[in-house]
Amino acid sequence: MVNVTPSANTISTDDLMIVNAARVLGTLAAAGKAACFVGIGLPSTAANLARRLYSPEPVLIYESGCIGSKPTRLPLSIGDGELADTSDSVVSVPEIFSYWLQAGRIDVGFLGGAQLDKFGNINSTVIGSYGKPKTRLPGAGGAPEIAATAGQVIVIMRQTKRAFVDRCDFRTSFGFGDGPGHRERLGLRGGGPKLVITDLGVLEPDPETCELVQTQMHRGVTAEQCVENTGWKLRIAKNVFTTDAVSDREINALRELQSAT
Amino acid sequence: MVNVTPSANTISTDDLMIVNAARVLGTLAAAGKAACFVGIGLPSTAANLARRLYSPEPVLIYESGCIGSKPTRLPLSIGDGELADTSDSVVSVPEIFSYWLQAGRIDVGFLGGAQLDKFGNINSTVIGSYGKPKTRLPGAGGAPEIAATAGQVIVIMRQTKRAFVDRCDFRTSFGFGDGPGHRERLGLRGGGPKLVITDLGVLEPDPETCELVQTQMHRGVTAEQCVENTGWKLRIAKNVFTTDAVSDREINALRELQSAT
Amino acid sequence: MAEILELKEAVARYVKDGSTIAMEGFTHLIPHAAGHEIIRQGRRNLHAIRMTPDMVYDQLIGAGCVSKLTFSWGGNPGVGSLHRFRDAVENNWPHQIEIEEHSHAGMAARYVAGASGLPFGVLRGYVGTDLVDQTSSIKTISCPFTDEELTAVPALNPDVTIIHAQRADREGNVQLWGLLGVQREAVLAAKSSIVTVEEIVDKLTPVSGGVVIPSWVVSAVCLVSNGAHPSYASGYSQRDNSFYKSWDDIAKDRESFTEWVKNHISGTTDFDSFSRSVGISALVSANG
Amino acid sequence: MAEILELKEAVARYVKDGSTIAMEGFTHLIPHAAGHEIIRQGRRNLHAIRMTPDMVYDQLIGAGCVSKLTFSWGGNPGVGSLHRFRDAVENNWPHQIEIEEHSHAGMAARYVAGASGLPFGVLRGYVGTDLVDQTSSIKTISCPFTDEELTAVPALNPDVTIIHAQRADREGNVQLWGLLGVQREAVLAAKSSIVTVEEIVDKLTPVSGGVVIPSWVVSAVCLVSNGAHPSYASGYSQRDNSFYKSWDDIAKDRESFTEWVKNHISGTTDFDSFSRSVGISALVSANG
Repeated sequence: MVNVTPSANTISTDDLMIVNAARVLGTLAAAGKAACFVGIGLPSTAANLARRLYSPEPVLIYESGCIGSKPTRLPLSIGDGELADTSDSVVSVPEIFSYWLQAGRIDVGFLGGAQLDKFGNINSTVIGSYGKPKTRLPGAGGAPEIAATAGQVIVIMRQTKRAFVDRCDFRTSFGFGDGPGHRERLGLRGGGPKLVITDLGVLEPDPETCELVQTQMHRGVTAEQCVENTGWKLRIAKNVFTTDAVSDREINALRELQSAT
Repeated sequence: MVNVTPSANTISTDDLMIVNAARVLGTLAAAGKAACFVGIGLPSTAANLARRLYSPEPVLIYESGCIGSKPTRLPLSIGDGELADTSDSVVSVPEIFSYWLQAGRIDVGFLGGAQLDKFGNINSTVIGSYGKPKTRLPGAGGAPEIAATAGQVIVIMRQTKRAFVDRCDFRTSFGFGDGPGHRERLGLRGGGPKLVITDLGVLEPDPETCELVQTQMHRGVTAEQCVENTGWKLRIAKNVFTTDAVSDREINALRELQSAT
Repeated sequence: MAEILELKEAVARYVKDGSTIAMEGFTHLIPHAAGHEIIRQGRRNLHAIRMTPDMVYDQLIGAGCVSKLTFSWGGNPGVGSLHRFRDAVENNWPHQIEIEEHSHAGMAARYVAGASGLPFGVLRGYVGTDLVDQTSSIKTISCPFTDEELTAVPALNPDVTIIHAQRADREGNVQLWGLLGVQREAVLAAKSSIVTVEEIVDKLTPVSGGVVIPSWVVSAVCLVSNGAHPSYASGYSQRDNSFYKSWDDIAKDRESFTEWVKNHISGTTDFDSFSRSVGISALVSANG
Repeated sequence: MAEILELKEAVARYVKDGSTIAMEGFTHLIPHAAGHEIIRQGRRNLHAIRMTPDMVYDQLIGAGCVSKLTFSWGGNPGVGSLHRFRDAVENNWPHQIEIEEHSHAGMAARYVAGASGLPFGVLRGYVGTDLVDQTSSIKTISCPFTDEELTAVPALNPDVTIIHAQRADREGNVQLWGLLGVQREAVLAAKSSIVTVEEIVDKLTPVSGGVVIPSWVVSAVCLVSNGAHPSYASGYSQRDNSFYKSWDDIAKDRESFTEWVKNHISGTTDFDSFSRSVGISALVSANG
């Protein structure tokens, strides 16, 4: 859940992740890739922030069947009545997955999980073995087909050694699989992971190796910190960006959204 | 189309067919088999007449997506707005065929056609050869799957040598195919043709041979007349029934329905 | 996002010679005005798809726009035959047309597959019928769990789908209600789509039994009031049954049909002009 | 035709030891009252199906009613883990449960197949995931037209489906609106169905975005006002978010959970009595 800080001026790492994700959505919407399949939590906050900051605004699609939701506050759950009441169209759950996601109408899918590996595969099923799990996680939900089908996938996760692993214990959602060409061999139609937005910065897949590389760091974050908080031998991009400072407009819009909830 | 006679007391052969069909529906509804997939024309008139005559009344389902229609007048077409306005539920055309017909929820399907053969197969596609038709007919519509899936099929057709043929030029809707066991071999789930209601009487399949046999004749109709108007060597049942006279209640309800249209 | 366009421009932009085109509407909301505009622009070699090719397709076929027809029921509902359709199939007039024939259940499954991004749909259908022998677009498929044999049909993905709807807002979100037929599926299955509407409003208000097709899956929205005539738009107009009946006479012979097209389609500039030429405006406003 | 029954009687009649049961509701309209009644009646060895087994299934699992769970996402939405579900899977408490795990898209396709009378559904799904290795209910299937490989999943046809809806009429026609989830499909896929409703009215009036499930495909309708609590029924009640949060503490350990079930489920006679015991009646009428 979002860690709401009382002061508008204290910017948390969650705020940074949300603002960063909203910026990406704004850019994509401007490029005509606006249809965004949103999960509850950080993605929903980011998508709703983007709606307030950018024009054209992204089109929010929730797996509960809401298309074009314009909630006035952050939804409490993916099935919050506010989502249905403010949507262009509400359809059944089977339909949201067949006519909308599977048909390739979704430009951007947001995903999170318990583990992310260097090829952008995600585990939200079990830690440990499937038959005798150390920790049983909630499971797949809509993620496998979002990962396979969305035009691109944006992952939002906190960057820690435990979560960013060399290989996931279980592959719930397919990123680049075992590396280059694997998505193509499987005939997956979506573009796969494009960005991993973390509390330390942003990772992007290397176009050649498909391995996630740190391409952006928040102000004050060091390369060492990123490496330390990653379970595989993390590469830092040559021209690593520093995240733009969060603007007053951005943080004010975020605080307004959070206080309306 | 229904031949509306001005006087309530002149009972046409169409009236007889309609009343006969309505009686069957009333009996089926009383036995809990009330869900009736209705086409426009005689079937729709019969089903709506049954709704006015019997309690429990049949549930009318139209392929345009109307479930539980209670039209106050006879619909002009299968997509008459009156059907939608008076339905319990209106669904899409794909859904009426998948969730309702295909799922086996229809107890009774009404069919007609240009040709009917002795095994209850129906042709509504072409007279002559498919590639070079003498007469191109409208085609299948919903009929093949109604014929395959409905709990039972009631055919309404005028009995003539041209229409009641030894073998259909084209098999649009499957009755008993080539005879006993053919439906079972194909795995069809519905019961197939149960009654053929004509202007001369009623034919029913012989339980052993599946061949349609004249089991009922309207008052004043002779066995010879039935044989003459049938293109195959028609058998007349030993205990052939004479159709009950149309009651005042029946004809008045029918006239009322027709005059409201 | 859908653009609000004149029908003339939308047809010119999205319907090309050789296009695969679906115009749907199950008795209700049939896009007649758009059909006329296609004839007016003289499109040729269309692969025309429609579950119930009724009057609007009879016109397209008779006018020589169609080289292939994929369909499941071709008649004038409640009236009788489609004479131009029959003349094309029986006598190759005005030229030969190829037909790909299905049942309603199969066509619906094909649109659903198309709208769902699947290459085929599965149904219990066609078993024992002679339709199976007339097309390669009906095949069997085995259930991998029960080994049961079912029927597969290929997805329909038209180049362009055209439908008529009650209204749209200025952003191109489309709202329709009443009998919905297979229109939403046909739009979602298509590469492009044109929607003619009775009215364009500032804001769509919810309607019971209504659905909204979001602007971003529609190519063009065109204001054509009464554009479904002689079909109807629930809440806006009523079916003009006499026009359906009169079509039987008009279409019965080649000369009267050709004359009708010349006078009322080629000889008119748009749907308004068509409506005046056939004298329906008064009738419709009385019904509407 | 649906019978109007007391929930107690409907559950006794349609939910048997060993039944395959689906209770659906996608965050909205979750049939909690019915879940409680199943625990109260001590049903055992249920094969419980649900896309999102949240609190209501946590209760059933912890109370020992469930021997198999078919699902796609098991968590307390917006809160965190389902502790009873985890304890069952991780530690076999109160006993071992078998799991059959899918994705939402797959579960939805399975219900649609079930509602459609098909033995399987087809989707683009699961490809490259480890889910495929954990169940025999995910297989590949080839398109007979394009040879493309797709995924097949078997139909779901529960013995009984239970849903909550806004209202029904006295003939048992059921009306629901707002987020509709997969409830209609789950009812249509089942051999029997129970619908708890907020209200029984003389006549259903149309509601925008609403659907009606006809009486003749429903087995029993039960009046249970607020029966979705802590979920909600759009137009009748609001989500009781604090209850979802408090569940985390209650379910965290076996003792507090067992105590809660003893006090509030086994120790109450029906949903009214449950509501009084947990003190929600006041809260709900304030929200409703």
